[in-house]
Formats: sequence, structure tokens, C-alpha cells
Amino acid sequence: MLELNDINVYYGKIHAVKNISLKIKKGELVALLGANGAGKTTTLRTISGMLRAKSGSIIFDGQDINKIEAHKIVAMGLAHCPEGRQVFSRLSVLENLKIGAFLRKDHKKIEKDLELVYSLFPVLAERKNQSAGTLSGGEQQMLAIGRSLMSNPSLLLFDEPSLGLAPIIIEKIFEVIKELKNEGKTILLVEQNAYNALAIADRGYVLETGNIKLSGEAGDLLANDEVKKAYLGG
Amino acid sequence: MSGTYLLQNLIDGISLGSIYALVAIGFSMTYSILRLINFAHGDILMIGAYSGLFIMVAWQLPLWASLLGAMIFAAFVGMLVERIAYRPLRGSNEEATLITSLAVSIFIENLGIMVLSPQPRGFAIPKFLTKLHTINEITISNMTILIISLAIILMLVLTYFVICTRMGVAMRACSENINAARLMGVNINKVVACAFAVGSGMAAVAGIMLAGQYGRIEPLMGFVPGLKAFIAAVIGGIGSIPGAALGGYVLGLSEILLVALLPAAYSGYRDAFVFIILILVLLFKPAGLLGTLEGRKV
Amino acid sequence: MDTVKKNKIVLSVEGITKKFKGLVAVDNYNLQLPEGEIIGLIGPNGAGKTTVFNMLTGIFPPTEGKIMLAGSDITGFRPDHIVQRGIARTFQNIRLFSNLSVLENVVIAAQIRKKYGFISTLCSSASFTKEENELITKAEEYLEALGIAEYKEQKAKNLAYGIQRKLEIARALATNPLVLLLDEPAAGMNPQESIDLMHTIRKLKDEFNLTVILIEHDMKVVMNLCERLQVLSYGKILAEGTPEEIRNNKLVIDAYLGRSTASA
Amino acid sequence: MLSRRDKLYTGIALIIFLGLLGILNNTLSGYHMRLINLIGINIILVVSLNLTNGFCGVFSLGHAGFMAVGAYVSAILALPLTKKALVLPELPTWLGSIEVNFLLSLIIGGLVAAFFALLIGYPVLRLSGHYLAVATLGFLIIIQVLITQLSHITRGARGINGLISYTNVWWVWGTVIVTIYAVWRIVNSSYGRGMLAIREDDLAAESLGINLTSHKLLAFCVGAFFAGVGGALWGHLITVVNPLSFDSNRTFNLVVMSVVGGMGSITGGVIGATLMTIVPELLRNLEVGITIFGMSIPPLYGLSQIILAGALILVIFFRPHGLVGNWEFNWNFLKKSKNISKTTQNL
Amino acid sequence: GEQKDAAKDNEAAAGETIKVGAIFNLTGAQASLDGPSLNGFKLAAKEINAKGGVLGKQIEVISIDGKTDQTSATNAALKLAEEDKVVAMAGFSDSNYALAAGPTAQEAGIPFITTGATLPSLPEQVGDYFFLAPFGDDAQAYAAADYAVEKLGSKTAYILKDTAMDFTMNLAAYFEERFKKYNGEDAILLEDTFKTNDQDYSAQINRLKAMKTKPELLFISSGPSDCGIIVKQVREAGIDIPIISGDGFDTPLLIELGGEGANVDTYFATHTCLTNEKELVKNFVTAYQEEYSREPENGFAALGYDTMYLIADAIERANSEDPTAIRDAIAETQGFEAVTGTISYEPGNRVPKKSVSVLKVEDGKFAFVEEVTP
Ligand SMILES: Nc1ncnc2c1ncn2[C@@H]1O[C@H](COP(=O)(O)OP(=O)(O)OP(=O)(O)O)[C@@H](O)[C@H]1O
Ligand SMILES: Nc1ncnc2c1ncn2[C@@H]1O[C@H](COP(=O)(O)OP(=O)(O)OP(=O)(O)O)[C@@H](O)[C@H]1O
Ligand SMILES: [Mg+2]
Ligand SMILES: [Mg+2]
Repeated sequence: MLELNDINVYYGKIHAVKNISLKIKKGELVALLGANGAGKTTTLRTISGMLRAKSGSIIFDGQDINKIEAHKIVAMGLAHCPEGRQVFSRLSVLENLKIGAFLRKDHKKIEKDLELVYSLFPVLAERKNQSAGTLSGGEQQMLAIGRSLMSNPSLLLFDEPSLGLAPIIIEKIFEVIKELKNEGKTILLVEQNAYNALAIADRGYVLETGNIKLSGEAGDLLANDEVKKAYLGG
Repeated sequence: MSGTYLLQNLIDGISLGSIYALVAIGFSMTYSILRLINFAHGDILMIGAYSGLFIMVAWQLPLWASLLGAMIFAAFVGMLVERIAYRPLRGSNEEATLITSLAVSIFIENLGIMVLSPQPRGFAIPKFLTKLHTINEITISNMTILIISLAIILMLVLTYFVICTRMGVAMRACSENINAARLMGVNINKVVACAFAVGSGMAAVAGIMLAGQYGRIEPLMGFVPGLKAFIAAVIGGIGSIPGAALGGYVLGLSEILLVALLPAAYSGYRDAFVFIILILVLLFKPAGLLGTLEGRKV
Repeated sequence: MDTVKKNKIVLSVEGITKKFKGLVAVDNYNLQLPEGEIIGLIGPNGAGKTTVFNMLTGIFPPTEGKIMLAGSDITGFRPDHIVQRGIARTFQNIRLFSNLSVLENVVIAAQIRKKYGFISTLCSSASFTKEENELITKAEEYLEALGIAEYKEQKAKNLAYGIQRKLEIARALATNPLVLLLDEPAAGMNPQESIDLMHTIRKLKDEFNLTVILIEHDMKVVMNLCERLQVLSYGKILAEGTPEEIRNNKLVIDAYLGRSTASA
Repeated sequence: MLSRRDKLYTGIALIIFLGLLGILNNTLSGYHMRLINLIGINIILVVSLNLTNGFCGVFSLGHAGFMAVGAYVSAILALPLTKKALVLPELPTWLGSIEVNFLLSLIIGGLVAAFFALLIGYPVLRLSGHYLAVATLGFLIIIQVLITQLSHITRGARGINGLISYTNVWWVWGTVIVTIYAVWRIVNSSYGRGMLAIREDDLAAESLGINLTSHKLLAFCVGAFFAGVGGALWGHLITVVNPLSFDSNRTFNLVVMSVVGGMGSITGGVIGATLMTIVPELLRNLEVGITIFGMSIPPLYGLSQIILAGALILVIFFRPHGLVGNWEFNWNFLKKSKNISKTTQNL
Repeated sequence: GEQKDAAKDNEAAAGETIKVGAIFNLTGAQASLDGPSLNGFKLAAKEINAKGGVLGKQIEVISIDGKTDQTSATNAALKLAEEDKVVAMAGFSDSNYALAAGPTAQEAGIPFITTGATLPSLPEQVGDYFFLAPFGDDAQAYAAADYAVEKLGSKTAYILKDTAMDFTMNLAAYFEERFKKYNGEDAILLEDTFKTNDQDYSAQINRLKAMKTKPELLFISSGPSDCGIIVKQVREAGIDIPIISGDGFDTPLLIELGGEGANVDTYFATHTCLTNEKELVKNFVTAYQEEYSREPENGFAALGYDTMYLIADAIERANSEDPTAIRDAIAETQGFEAVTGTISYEPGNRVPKKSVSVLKVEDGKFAFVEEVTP
């Protein structure tokens, strides 16, 4: 479904992503791990068209999307829940969610998805008319996840969805992600919380300073000594 | 001071305020999305007025047609300016875009002086618009009525557009966070171009109204209204369309009423008083009349 | 732990409340904080933890209640006055001076105690030079203490996330506080980095004789570091006690911890 | 802080520079010397503007207003008594009967401007961003109105003419050196760091013990002081001041110089002011009618401004943070060749 | 920018040219006044050159844009004096800029004739190298007051003046002085103000309408850019007492913008009437039309034209290219016939004694009413 071939990404002179290749099959949940600054966010931003790879190709649904503008990639069925939430702070919670469904025209289904998001995150229903900027950090994170679900995507990119959340919510979010996978969505998950991520993922990649260092089945990675030492705190 | 005197001044203030409001609304369209103080907005207004005059004189078309034509032409120029001068700087710092817009303004003004000659020209409006109505010693011309109603109609239409249409929602999203808007599938180039088109079209309307009301156009006519639009938009609250309109009315009304209410010997102090009022407004409402202070969320 | 309890109270908070247009973000929050303690403030997202910090540091004045630091009332003081009295903080969303160097970031915080005046600045007097040099040495010490001295010439925005977090702590320390407020210092760190951070905080506490309030969602860090925990929920204190007590508190499990974390 | 080596280099450079000025002063035509003086005055204005707009992040559009205050105060004070009775007969007696030497009039002009900055800054500096820009623009307009209306002191729209052309290369460049020195001292002190912190994140700065108001006020007042002195020098160069001399266009002009050079840098201010003074004069030479193949094209007045505008857009396009950004001049390039690459990289 | 008019080969033939400097504000707010002036100035130079120039040499007009900016104006003057070595300079329709550039010329010892600034004290303020080509504000204001009192029989007046311009403030002051001399201290019923380019005068007009005793005359002291709009708005508000003003009204804009309103009792005192039947005037108008394919935009075009001839005449009489000699010759000018009237400088006075024309708007045209020498 998604295939990255030898992509290289730069910020000016900084070479943030070096020759990365990865593959995600339809319906798979893949975890992308790595220390701070490894290039995880950069990779996701390149996939969703926010950044351009200098070389390499990104194949999504059989089409090279590296030169395609971000909004067209979204129209192809990709949703990206960005790092740092990026909610529209002066718009209300409800408006934020509606913008998530910006490209959709099936109003009935949108209403249904809205209910679904509310049932996943009841706080959002309580706060639906509050402006998003005044939500607490965790509430904003829920809003960002909810918003990315609203486009009814086939491929989801999550960038550290558990950042700053209460344990009980983290649990919930991983459940939600698992459920999404069960529904048949394809998911690329960037996480610091490597335990939880690998626990629900099919496969994983480990990035280090812009390079892919390790990859394999989730279970194997969990058991890998190197991974344990570097990322699992043991 | 008689009631009619006050009423007459109120009407005149609203009429002047309507023109400021028209300019300010257009200004704030682009201002809210790109945080761009578009000093060239006043010059687009000038282009709108000249093209309106051209359509009326050269093609002998009626006022509504020249309004429409001028809007289209100004929208085109606005989009062109955005494409050439502002888009390459998208996402850059505020000062950079500010200077660019100043440069664009200098460019257009001097081109105007070279091409159109610095001589002011008369701008004649159809006879029926100059007709005066007198009720109880209060006079009001059809032109004034047209200006006020056009301002109100355009304001409502735009508010509807921004709140209810998809493009409008996309604009608001962009004005909050351009990158997140892209992730929602919003084509920001289209949105920004559209904002410039709408803003410039509004400027053209304002330009023709200004020219019609005062009967004169010249290449530098945009400078003062452009500055006032900036002031009005800020006073109203950055990014708020009703705010920009309100700011325009506050400015227009205070300019007229201060002269009317101050003794003649002090009317020269008008602008000082206007700005003292505006500074006071800002001190009590630091985010403008209708703006919301982005909460000190930590 | 008993010895700690006997210590005198540095920070005493009596019934502070914060309302935002109808929403009661914090409701009657109380705290008696003895010198040298690390207390954990946990609770669901939106419970009002950061708001408590904001009130303590003067970002918002509390709607009601009183804050006493080392015996004097600081309620409603401006943030800069409060830091001078001795409460420093880090921010949940990192707020470094991103275009300035790491060293400058810390010197800015350290200069809170400088004494030279404007005239000596203009004529570059001896006292000016001496104090400036002292400030830089001081700042370097704090960077050393957090183990990030090697980055001192770099711009803050070019640092990796974890380093930025540490820099925020160094910066807060440089104001020489009595009480340090840490707002989710481990957010965005992987488990190994969190553990390293935990050790750092403990070391700093001893080295600088600090009293700490810690907001954190990483239970491993909280449970290991704190002697006492307060749980906020919907702005109210839901529970208070030792990590052990909190871990087994049914209310807290339901509202915050969830089954798996509690059992982990 | 400068190392001993840097102090030496700076001293030598200063002596060479002053010597050069002396030589130029005796060889160049008055026209060219005037350009050199204008460059100096613009440097004073732009470097002082950078203190607020660049270092402190307080975007003020009121600089021309402070110039006006300084220029008028100094003009009125330094006008010889005989002329004063003629030109400004309505002055209050105490003002009408004093004549102050030029240096003192410059300083008083600057101080009065700084005092105005204190008055307006105290309420207004709590605003931020464009709100502050509008409020300071308002201040400029209020000053203009006052000058126009208080005609018994200022002669209103007529302006005060016949000022003695005290301003010469030594006054100007002496002030330039003082300005740069003072701003440089401030920037490299706790005050300057506080300003930078406020620019980067005012909330964090406040939470680290920085008093926002006093730091912003300091930047604003010092900036205004030098703007006042610069305005006074300008007035005694042109020898006539009137309200139109200090309008919003002049403020915008200064802002352009500041942004083109680099707002957060003294070096940037110097470069921006120099370029934006010289280039428009040079561009005048383009406004000449030419004859090609028997077709004569009349001179296109306004062409130089159009070209300048185009050039500005290009500069900003390639260097959105100005020509030097936040880079500051230093002597490192003299050290060793391997350091050269480092400095140019910073550029 | 500068411009070297004479073709290169021409120059070679004559050996060299006589350089005359022209500083006009060709861009910025003053451009609409100064542009026509420069046109007139250059037209005259061209005519003179076609007739063989002066002292057997061609005149080369070096023109620099003052950009409506005092700094640019002084730079330009210095450049002309020191780089281009002109023998005389001319320019500006506004005293602010004349006051900036004039002293530079004075210091360099080069005569400067302002084509359009009418502040009578200018020469006194700048020095003995500075001359006015037009009459002073006092002359036109007195002429207007005289006409109003003697011919229109006005006993009371209302004054509306632009406070942003030196010219309008002075004009109003001189008018007031003269009018009060005729009709007593209380003759001015109200004095109101506005600012250049205000565009909306309704508040002032409302106050005028609300006055208890209505004045018999409106004196409107405005510049060319505002006059039409003011007249239009005054008339639209239903006020039809006579309006009178100075040369600020001498612009086609008065008719174009004033519309019907301008046809109602609107008078002004100015330099000349371009529809005048005088030979000189007619020749000028045709030559201007031929050169620029449009009517002279305003009276300043004629003043620019006259100034060039005035300078050429002085050079001829001085029989020298020495600036000081030329200055002396200008100062001795007597009975010089120009489009804008006869120019004579009385000894020690560098404001010419010139006749003032009073014009009236009739059927959308300027009509000559009378010529007075106040
Ligand atoms: N806007 C930017 N400009 C310059 N460099 C950047 C920018 N964004 C990221 N980088 C650099 O690129 C590298 C990769 O960053 P990236 O954000 O992709 O890391 P990450 O793996 O997502 O880390 P984290 O876990 O902290 O989110 C880092 O060295 C970072 O400093
Ligand atoms: N400036 C504000 N205006 C309005 N409401 C606010 C503001 N700041 C916070 N709130 C509200 O107050 C509540 C408490 O917020 P706070 O940021 O203190 O939560 P928190 O406990 O820190 O949560 P998290 O763990 O997610 O950071 C939230 O519901 C939030 O929406
Ligand atoms: Mg990341
Ligand atoms: Mg929080």
C-alpha cells in the first residue's frame, strides 16, 4: 500500500532522512521507533507531502506521490495526525472535527463518524463548543486524533499520539489504534512508547540519525537486546 | 447643538465609515490568513478605481458593469501580486512580507504615476446617484445610500461566505494554521489566491465608491485608505471581518464627529484625538474590539 | 521520610481556585510543601495541573485563595516577581529562546541576581565585567550539572528534543529557586531517556537543595521519584498519599491510571 | 566582551576610518559629503530602531515621531537669538530668550524624545504585534498634529527654516560612533539579553524574572533618544524642518532600511542604512532620457523607485531575514584562514 | 534622475552648452503640480534652443526629481550646483521644498527661481539669490479680498483652510487681514480647518449650515487637489453663497470635480487666464498642446514656461554665464512680458510686482473677469 524507496530529506543543509526505504502492506500496522531527532517526524511529513524528498520515490496505492501536493495526497485517502497536535486553536472543537472531513461530501456518514469520535473521546463531546486552543494538552491530542479519523482515511500516520496523555487515555488510544487496524485500516505509528507500540504492531522499524537501523516483526524487536537497551529502558 | 445637526453628522460619519469598512474588510481577508500587512491593498483600490473609470468612459458601460469589471480586474491583479511577490515568501517572517508589500506598493504607485500621469482625474458618476434627498434639513445623496447599503450587503455576504461555505471554512483554517490545514486536504494556494481575489475585489468596490463619492482619482489615492484600512482592521481585531467593518465605522464616525463636536478652532486637532481614542480602545481591548486574545495558554 | 515531614513548609497554598468563563479549571486546591520534598501532581488530561502551576508562577492570578512562599504572601504577584522570590518552572510545551544559544538561555535566567546598573553597562565598568564573567561561569555550572555543557554554543532550536527538555530545567535552576515546578519533563522521551531523566532530577534535588513539584504522566518516573502524590481530577483533589496508596486507590485507577498501568 | 586583540583592531579601524573621513572631507565635493552625512544619520536612526524592532521584538512605527521631537527641540534651542525673534516671535519668553550650543541642543533634543517615549511607551508597550504598530503609528500622527497646531512654538505647517547648518561630518560620525557603542554595550549586557529573551518568548522571559515593561521601555527610550538626536542632526543638515518631514513614509523608509540590513543586528542596521541611502541616489542616473535609433525616450521619473522596489523584493526573497540576518561583525576573519569559512557560514 | 536634453552633436557644434538646473517633485504627492511646471520649463528651453539658444549656446536643462522629499530636494540642489555646475536653478510649487533646496543654491551662489511657491517671505528667508516667478500669496489674497468686497459686496465671510499646507495657511491669513481692514474685526464669522486629502468635508459643511448668521462669502483656502471636491460638497449641501479663493483653484479639476457646483458663483485670483486672447498666452497654449498633446494642466505649466524665459533673458542681458552676473540681471528685470503677466523686480524685492487675474467659472469654463494690481 505504501512504499518508500531510498528517500532523502533535507532541511537546508541538514540531512535529516538518509536513504530510507520501508514498506507497509494493506491492513498492516507498522511502528516506527527511534530516539529524539532520529527523523521519524520528518519521514511522516515527507509521506504526507508537507516536505519534499530530494531523491527517492514514495509509492502510495501504486502512484508516486513525492511530487504531489499535500491536499491531493489527503484526497487519496491519507490522514496524518501531526506531532504537536496542531489543532485550530481559535475554532471550536466541533469545527475542528468538521474540518477533518473537509474533502468529504457524504454528510450522513460524516455525522456518524462524528458520533464515533465522540464515543471514543467523550470529553470532546462535552467541550464541543469550546475553542480548541483552551483545551488541556491531552484534550488537544484527543482532538487531533479524532480530527484525523474524520476524513475516513485508508492510511493513517500517527506521530506520537500518546505524548502527554494520562495512562488511562494512552491505553484507550492504543485500543483505538488496534481497533482501526482491525477495521482494515493501514497504519504507520511513530511512538516513543515502544512497548505499547510494538505490542499492537505487526512489524517495526527502528530509525537512528536518519538511517534505518533495524527492522522486523514486532515480537522479534521486543525481544531484541539492542532495542531493549536503547528504547525500552531495560 | 440641534438634533438635526448631530443626525446629519452621524449619517455622514456612517457614510465615511462604510467606505473605510469596505477597504478594511478586503484588507483583513488577506491579513488574517497570511498575517500580511498588505500595504499594496490601497494601490489595488486605486487600480480598481481606474479600471472602473476606464470601463465607464472607454466602453460607455453603466456603473454596475464597471463595478463588476473593476472587481474582476482588481481580483486578477491581486492574485497576480500574490503569485509573484508573496507566494515565494509564504511561511517567512512577518517583517519580510511587510517590506515586500511596501515594495509592491511603491512599485504600483510609481508605475501609476508613469503610466497614468500624476494628474488627478474627475470621476463622474451617473446623474441619478448625485441626486439629493432632503428630509428635515438633513441631506443625503443617492451615492451615500448606495455606499452604505453596498457596505452592509457585502459585509453580510462575506460573513456568510466565511462562516458557511467550504472555501470560507478553509480560509479560517488557513488563517489559524496553514500546515494543519494542508493536512486536512485544503489546497492552500487556492485558498490564498481566493482570499486575494476577494480582498482585491472588495478593494475595487471601495475604490469606485471612494472615487464616486469624492469625484476624483489619482495614482496615489490608495495610500491613505490603505493605511486607514490597516488601522481599522487592527482596531476591530485582527482577522475578524465584522471587526474590520466595525473598526472602519469607528474610524469614520470619530473623524466626522470629532470635527462636528469640537469647536472650530480645535478641529485641526482631529487626527490627534482620533488616534488618542484608538490607542485608548487598544489599551482596554488589547486584541481589538472584536478580537479574542489568544489566551495565555501555557 | 519522617525527617522530611519535620522540615519547615516552604510553599503553602490555601484553597486556590481558577475559573475560566464558567469553567472551573481548579477548585479549592491546597498544598503544604515541606522543604526538600518532591511531590507529584498527577491526574487526567485537563484536570487542572498546569493551571495550578500557572497560578503558582503568576501567569494567571488565582480567582480565589492564597499562596504563601517561605512565609510571605505572593498571591497575585507578577511572574517576574515570583521567580525572584524563588519559584521557577519549566513548561509543558517547551518554551526556549529558540534563536539564542544554549549558554545565553541559561545566562538570561541567571542574571536575575545581577546587580550592575545601566551606567556601568554603558561604560563597561569593572563591576560589570566581573559580574558578567561570574554569570557565565554560573551558567556553565548548571549546564554541567545537567550534562549538556557540550551544546553551549548551539542554538536552542537546533537541539534534539530531550536536550531541549534538559535545557529548560537548567534554565529554571539558574534562577536559583527554592521551589522548582516541572511540567511533564519526560513527555516525548522514550522509556530509557525517562529513566535517565529521573536520575538527573534526583541528583539535582540533592545538589541544589530543591523542593520540587512534578507533573508527569509517566508513572514509572512519578512513582519512583515522588515521596507523596496528589491526584487532581476536574480541578479537585481526588486523592493524596504515598505512591503505594495512590497506586491502589480505586478512584484513581478508574479516573486516571487504568487497569494495566496500575498492575504494571 | 572584546578581547584585547579585538580592542586593538577596533581602535586601529576607528583611527583609519576617521582619518579617511578627514581626507574625504577635504577632497570630495559637497554633494558627496552630504551623502556621507546622510548615511551616518540614517545609521544612527536605523541602529536605534533596531534596538526596539529587532532586538526587543517590539515593532514600533513611531520612530519618525521621535525624530520630529528631537529635530524641533534642537532647532528651537539652537536657533540664534536674533533669528529667533524674527522667525519665532510668539515663543514663550523663557524659550525665546535662550540660545543653546549645538551639542547641548542635540542632547536635550534626544532627552525630550526619550521622555516622550516614556510617556507613550508606558501605556502602549503592553500591546503586542500589529496592535503596537498601530498605536505607535498613532503616536507619530499625534506628534505631527501637535507640531502643525502649536504654531506659536513650531510655526505650524510653515516649519522652521533658516537653521544654521551645524551638522557636519564630525558631528554625524561622532554620533554614529556613540550610537553604535551604546547599542552594542546594551545588547551585550543583561539588558540586551533580556530584550532578546522578550523577543523570543515574552512569557518564558517573564517567568525567568525579566521585567517586561522595564526592558521594553528601556529599548524604546534609548531608541527614541538616538532617533531624537538623529532628527536634530538631520534638521541642521537640511536647515529646515516642518511637519511633513516626519511622516509615515519616513518611518516606513527606516523600517525598510532596518529589515533589508537585518533587524537583529547592528551590522545589519549599518549596511541597510548605507545601501538604502546610496542606491536611490545612484538610481537617479537611470532617469535620463535616451535616444535609440532616432527614437527619443523621455526620462521616466519614478523608474528609480520601481527598480528599487523590484530590488527590494528580490533581496527579501533571497534573504528574508535581511542581508546579514542576526549576524554581527567581528574580527574573526583576521585570525586564521580556517576560521574564514566559519564566519561566512554564519553570514 | 537627470536629463541631458541637448543632443550630443548639437553640443559639439556649439562647443558647449549652458546648463540650467530644474528640481521638481515629479513623483510623490506634489507630482501633479510640479510635472506640468517642468513641462512648461522644458518647452521654453526647446523654443529658445530652436531660435539659436542664448549667447550663441544651447540651453541644457538638467532636471532632477525631488521625489516630494526634502532630503532628495537638497541632495538634488547640491548635485546640480557641484556636480553639474549649472548657472541657475528653478523649481517647486511648494515653499516647503523651496525652503529646503533654496539655501543650498544660495550657499553655492547660484540663482534659484521658484516657479510656483508663492510665500512672499521666501526670498527674504533664503537670501539674495532666491527669486519668485509668481506673485506672492499676499498679492492674490488681497486681490481676492478686494474683488469680494468691491464687486461682490460681501460684508461677512467664512474661511475654510487647509492646515497641512503652508500656502493655504498664509493665503487665509492675508485674506483675513485684508477683509477685516474693509469690514471690521468681526467680519470673519467662522474659521474652520481641514487637512490636505481629507476628501470628506461634511462635518465642516454641517457646521457652516448650522451657523446662526449666514456669511455672505466663503473663502476656501485649499490646494488644487481638494478644491473641486470641496466646492462640489458645499454646493451639494445646498449652500450657494459666492466662493472665492486663490491660485489653488486654478486647475481643471475645479470644473471636473466641482461639476455643476463650480458654475455657481465661484471665483479665484490667479496668475493668468489661459483662455485669454493675448498673443503670448495663445502661443503658449498651442505650443504646449503640440509638444505634449494635451492642454496645459494648470497655471503652473505657464509659470514653468515663464521661468525658463526669465532665466534666458537674464543670461542674455548679463551677457555672461557667471551665476552672480545672472543673479544681478534677474534682479534688474523690468517689464518682462510673460504668459503669467508682466514681471518686474523692484530694487531689493525679489518677489515680482505682477498683475493678478480674477477668474470665474462659467458654463464649465474659466472666464476672465478682471485684472488687478493690488
Ligand atoms: N524545521 C527544521 N529545521 C531544521 N532542522 C530540523 C527541522 N525539523 C527537524 N530538524 C532536524 O531534523 C532531524 C530529524 O528531526 P525529526 O523531527 O524528524 O526527529 P524525530 O525522530 O521526529 O524526533 P522526536 O522524537 O524528537 O520527535 C533532527 O536532527 C532535527 O534537529
Ligand atoms: N486560558 C484558558 N482559557 C480557558 N480554559 C482554559 C485555559 N487554560 C486552561 N483551560 C482549561 O482548564 C482545564 C485545565 O487545563 P490544564 O492545562 O491545567 O490541564 P492539565 O491538567 O495540565 O492537563 P494535561 O495533562 O493534559 O496537560 C482544561 O479543561 C482547559 O481546557
Ligand atoms: Mg518527532
Ligand atoms: Mg498540563
